[in-house]
Amino acid sequence: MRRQLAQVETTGTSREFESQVLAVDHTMGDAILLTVSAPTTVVQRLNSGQFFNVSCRFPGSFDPLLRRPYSVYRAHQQPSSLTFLVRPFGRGSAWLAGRTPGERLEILGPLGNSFVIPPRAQRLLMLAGGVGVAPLVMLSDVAVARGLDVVFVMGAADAAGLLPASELRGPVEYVVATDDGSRGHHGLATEIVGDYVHWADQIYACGPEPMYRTLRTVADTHRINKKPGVQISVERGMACGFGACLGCVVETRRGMIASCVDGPVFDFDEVVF
Amino acid sequence: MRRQLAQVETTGTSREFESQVLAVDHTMGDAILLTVSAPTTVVQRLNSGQFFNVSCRFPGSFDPLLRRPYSVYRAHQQPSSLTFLVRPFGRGSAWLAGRTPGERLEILGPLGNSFVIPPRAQRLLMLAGGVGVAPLVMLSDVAVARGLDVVFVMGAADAAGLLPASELRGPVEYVVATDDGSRGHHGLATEIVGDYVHWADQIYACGPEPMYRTLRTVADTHRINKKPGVQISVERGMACGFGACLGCVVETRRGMIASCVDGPVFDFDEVVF
Amino acid sequence: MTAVTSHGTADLAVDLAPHNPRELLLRNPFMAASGCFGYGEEYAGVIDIQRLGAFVSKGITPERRAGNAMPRIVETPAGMLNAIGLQNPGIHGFVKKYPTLWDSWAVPAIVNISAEAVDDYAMMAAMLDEQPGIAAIEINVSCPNISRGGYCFGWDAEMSAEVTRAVRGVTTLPIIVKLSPGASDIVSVAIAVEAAGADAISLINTLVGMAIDVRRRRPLLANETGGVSGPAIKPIAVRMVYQVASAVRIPVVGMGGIMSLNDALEFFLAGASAVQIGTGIFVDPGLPIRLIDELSQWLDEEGFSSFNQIVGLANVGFRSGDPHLFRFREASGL
Amino acid sequence: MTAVTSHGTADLAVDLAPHNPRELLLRNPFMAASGCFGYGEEYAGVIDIQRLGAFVSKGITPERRAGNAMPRIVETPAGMLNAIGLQNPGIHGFVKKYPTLWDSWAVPAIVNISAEAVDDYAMMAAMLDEQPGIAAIEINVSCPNISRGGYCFGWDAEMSAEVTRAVRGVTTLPIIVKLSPGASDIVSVAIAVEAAGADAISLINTLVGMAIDVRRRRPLLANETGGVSGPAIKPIAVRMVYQVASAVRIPVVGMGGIMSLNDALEFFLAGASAVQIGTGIFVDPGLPIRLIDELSQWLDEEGFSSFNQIVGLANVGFRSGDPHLFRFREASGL
Ligand SMILES: Cc1cc2nc3c(=O)[nH]c(=O)nc-3n(C[C@H](O)[C@H](O)[C@H](O)COP(=O)(O)OP(=O)(O)OC[C@H]3O[C@@H](n4cnc5c(N)ncnc54)[C@H](O)[C@@H]3O)c2cc1C
Ligand SMILES: Cc1cc2nc3c(=O)[nH]c(=O)nc-3n(C[C@H](O)[C@H](O)[C@H](O)COP(=O)(O)OP(=O)(O)OC[C@H]3O[C@@H](n4cnc5c(N)ncnc54)[C@H](O)[C@@H]3O)c2cc1C
Ligand SMILES: Cc1cc2nc3c(=O)[nH]c(=O)nc-3n(C[C@H](O)[C@H](O)[C@H](O)COP(=O)(O)O)c2cc1C
Ligand SMILES: Cc1cc2nc3c(=O)[nH]c(=O)nc-3n(C[C@H](O)[C@H](O)[C@H](O)COP(=O)(O)O)c2cc1C
Ligand code: FES
Ligand code: FES
Repeated sequence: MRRQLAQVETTGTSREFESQVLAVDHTMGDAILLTVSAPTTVVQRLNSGQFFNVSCRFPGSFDPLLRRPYSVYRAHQQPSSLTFLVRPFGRGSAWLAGRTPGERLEILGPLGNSFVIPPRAQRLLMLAGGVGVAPLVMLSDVAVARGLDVVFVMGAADAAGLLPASELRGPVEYVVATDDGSRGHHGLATEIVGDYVHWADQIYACGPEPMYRTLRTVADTHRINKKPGVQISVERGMACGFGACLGCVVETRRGMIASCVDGPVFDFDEVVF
Repeated sequence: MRRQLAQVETTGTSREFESQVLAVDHTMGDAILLTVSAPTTVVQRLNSGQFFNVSCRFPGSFDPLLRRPYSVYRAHQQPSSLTFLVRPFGRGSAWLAGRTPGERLEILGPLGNSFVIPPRAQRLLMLAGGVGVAPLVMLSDVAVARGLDVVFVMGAADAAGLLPASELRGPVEYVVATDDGSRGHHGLATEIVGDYVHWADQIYACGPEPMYRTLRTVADTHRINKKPGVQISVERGMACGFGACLGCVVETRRGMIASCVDGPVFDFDEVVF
Repeated sequence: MTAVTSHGTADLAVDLAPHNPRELLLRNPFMAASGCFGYGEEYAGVIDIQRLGAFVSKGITPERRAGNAMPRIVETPAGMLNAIGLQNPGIHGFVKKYPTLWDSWAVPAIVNISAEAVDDYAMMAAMLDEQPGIAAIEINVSCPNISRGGYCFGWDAEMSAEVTRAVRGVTTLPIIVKLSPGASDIVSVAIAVEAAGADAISLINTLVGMAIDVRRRRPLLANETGGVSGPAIKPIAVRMVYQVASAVRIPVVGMGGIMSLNDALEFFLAGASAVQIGTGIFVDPGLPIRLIDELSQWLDEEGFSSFNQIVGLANVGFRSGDPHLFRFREASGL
Repeated sequence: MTAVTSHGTADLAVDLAPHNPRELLLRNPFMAASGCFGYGEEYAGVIDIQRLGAFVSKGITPERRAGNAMPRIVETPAGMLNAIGLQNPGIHGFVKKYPTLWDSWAVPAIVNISAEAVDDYAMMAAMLDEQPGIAAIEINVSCPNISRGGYCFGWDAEMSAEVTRAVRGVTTLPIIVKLSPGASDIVSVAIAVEAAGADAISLINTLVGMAIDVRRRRPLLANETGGVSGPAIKPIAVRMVYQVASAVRIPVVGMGGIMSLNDALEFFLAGASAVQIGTGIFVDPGLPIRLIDELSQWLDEEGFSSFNQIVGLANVGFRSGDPHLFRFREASGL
């Protein structure tokens, strides 16, 4: 498993492959787990936080035109494959969520940088908002395999939108919040995350933009000497995936940075919201 | 069965319906027989030669944009359904040929006029070129049910491209020709049709434009006093299907005529090629 | 005529000629576009055409035209190319049949006119002025001006204004001038036709395009070029509507690729007081009627009591009459 | 540099500056388009960029630019809108890094320049003239001319010619002028820049478009408007290439929505001596390289010994230098 944490190489290893749908499983709400075949070279050098650009149309159609980025939810060695968590939302994801085993998909990746577990970090806090849970599941797997302690906080609109606890592997403390109070804390996940900030060596978050804005307040309130560090995965509309079009930039203290190569994972303190 | 020959009403009865794929069967070459559900009102007033405009894309995609016209190959009362013969050719038909039972389709129709069997006609000659066989199969069914004599001549590139004889119902004389000689006459169907011209009271043809041009020579050679009459089904790219856009016109002695309402069936002698 | 909304409570009515005593009152802002709806009768048995806000006829010309050779249409990515060649009975053939037919209909019928000389536009407008059953004239300026070597009327502000003035001079019917997207500076054309007496502006007509048949090594259309319509041109259409709506004070009718309520709302929020649907009817004949109900429901849900409240909501300069600010921003920053 | 074709026997080489002693010899007619390929290095680890006919850099401006606020891209039907805002290091930052890097590459590198004043274009061209590793300059005239109230250079024949003349005056590098599809009369612009010293013409740049966020009731792009690219604009691009290629005698480089060999062939048969691929690279990074092999195979199958033989095959007036016949046909008959 250690291999999954090797230093990320981005464009040099990225490539396109034709993949086959292996399984479609229903999970949280209307989202599905889509498992697709992938070359072993791709699966072996993958890091948590990376993503793939998936064509969401049938051959011969050019609408929708652009590929959609999906974070890796889990990677498997036998058979060599990847699982994505896809929530049918607009037309691309709805098409993708409608695929059935045996169908072919065009996939490009892995793309982007990845979450980093600092050498001395032992206690990892993860904060997931909705479908943003995907890359944190892979990260949690890696952390557990390394023997690290994980607290996994997830928020969703209602109980159906929460990741089932059975999907998290190993000894992970799973804490949930729902907007309607149908399970766990009645309210936002950011309201309970403060309880763990002092405990954690490192925080990881993936969710919608409003969640990050609230997290900023939480972080400012709870962090005294800028520790623990926070790594977030940012979602931007993308075109190329290789830093060429500059359509996916994130405003940071260092300027406008392409989130497809120097993201999607950013140091929270660097990002200007 | 007589009801299928009622006088055609075009736009007044045409309508859009959502249909479900009931069966996909493999037939001649790579073409498939696609059976889809249809309202009983649609099936009951249908005439041979009429067609339906089928959406060939998934919801949310606008490419390919235009519906594709497909002639009815067979209509069924139990369950109320239609069968189309679809040859995967470009992107629309390839998409349609890839559907599986249970999927939904958007269908508009019935559209167009239909083949007419003159009151005193007893001997019908049908000439099919490739996938143009579709409407003639329905016409042949009708003729056989009426107790008329049918000679069915079909041409294709090779034996695999021929309609299997088992697909023709009742006492029909089935004569075939293949370009490569792999079955029947070695050459074009138009080369053998001359043998039956004097026998026939009425000729029906459906096939590609070059077939019609050859048929013109055959007709000119064999017909002495402009009998038997020839009805042909003409294929034109279409947009509206209701005579509104004038994109599908056929040049006739009477001027430019919309083939979606005053066709696709034309009197052969009227058409200017 | 009073406004009738079949579902919902919001008022959908809109007047497209508020400065014209003959007014052009639509029950709802959904119209069928010229060339895509024949003369109305083609769809009479298919949908309830009387529920439409209005419909626009196929383009009528001074003389009857047989149209272009085939093929006349080719599909393009998310769109289509057409080169029908204005097949129509000519103004004399037209007036024999349609004004009387339309006079018995509830839906306002608008005649689209095309010509290659200013006098011909005026001649047709004068004839239409006397006819029953005609609610307005839509002037198609996307035609070559014979006296100017075939340069398109619609590309030039002054030439477009000249046609408008000539038509205004012979009829009191509401006049909609339909702009050509081939104009580099669409805003100047809009301002010029407003000044020349247009009651409303509609846009966009098709963009000139072409497709090549690689196998036969020649253009796919018999006419070589054709007009591109459909979803492919929607972003261009929305942009032009946004620009024009902030530069003129008369109503703007938007069109180009409308396939859903969301598409129509893009045009309304950009500043269109009504929309026309063309290619969308080919693909989905029930669309315009369905959109009436969907808009009504949307307005209720969003808390608007009248359709007019949403016109231009996304357009910061809506009817400001200052075209220059926007024109500058548009050209920069791409 | 000699022509190398990796598969097949047909000669794919093409010279885009036949009248310039410095020539612009491409091994094959497939180029990567400006703004869609960064500075080449972004794709260096993804595809074998050295096999490309050439690539064009992101647009460089006189000063460094941070670009527009986000969002900068929106998908549209069969296309996309972009408003990147020319984020680039400026000509001074540019020359520090790329000329030396590119000098070690086999693939010809072309610099795309954008400015809002004629002098700025000339200033950048003069700086580039002295640099190693630069095969040609592509002038992007789809920019607002500050001294003309922001009216786009590329919409006007004389303004486009002025920029071309200024650049021609300061460099012997091959010059490609990239036309704006916003020009009503694209043929006049092409003729004017040819006369002003352009070695080649490329077209089309993006069409100005817009999309509205209905929920938030404002334009989707932070910049409000953006440029439409991708398959949606292909028919417009093919038409303009066809027209321009019959009106000028210098090579024409076509682009707009190329996603397959068939698309590229449409442009070649219409009269393009080379094509650029932009949005197609986003969707399918391997596309331009694959097309080299596919073209080679197609030429063999169709019995052509050289790529040049197919250029303009579907264009009856190819390089006839008579633009007027065509312009008239285009405007009529729609
Ligand atoms: C790094 C990354 C990882 C992601 N991981 C996941 C995941 O694991 N699971 C998941 O379900 N989703 C994930 N997404 C989101 C996913 O890529 C799609 O955006 C989402 O599925 C909606 O796509 P759609 O086609 O259904 O929606 P659409 O209807 O295409 O778009 C819905 C809205 O999204 C925006 N949008 C979409 N694409 C673009 C674009 N190219 N440019 C600008 N705006 C755009 C637009 O505002 C649009 O209105 C991820 C996104 C990124 C950037
Ligand atoms: C009345 C009628 C009945 C038909 N019945 C059958 C049938 O029973 N079985 C069957 O397989 N096919 C039938 N067709 C043909 C069918 O409609 C499609 O054209 C065919 O399946 C190819 O579509 P595609 O999307 O695969 O090809 P595309 O890739 O879309 O088109 C292939 C070529 O067809 C032409 N074309 C297609 N659509 C248009 C259009 N709207 N306007 C102009 N040109 C166009 C173009 O030249 C294009 O290059 C019928 C056509 C008509 C008019
Ligand atoms: C087949 C066809 C014929 C058309 N004929 C005319 C016409 O005669 N006069 C006119 O002003 N516009 C004509 N148009 C343009 C449409 O009215 C409309 O402006 C254009 O198609 C854009 O709208 P859409 O994308 O909804 O189709 C025609 C369009 C099509 C597709
Ligand atoms: C994201 C993006 C950025 C672009 N930037 C530039 C640019 O800086 N300079 C320029 O001349 N064209 C630019 N273009 C236009 C392209 O070079 C090309 O002309 C256009 O996209 C049409 O080709 P396509 O459909 O293959 O993309 C850009 C296009 C895109 C999509
Ligand atoms: S998606 Fe093109 S730079 Fe990131
Ligand atoms: S398809 Fe429109 S008139 Fe026939």
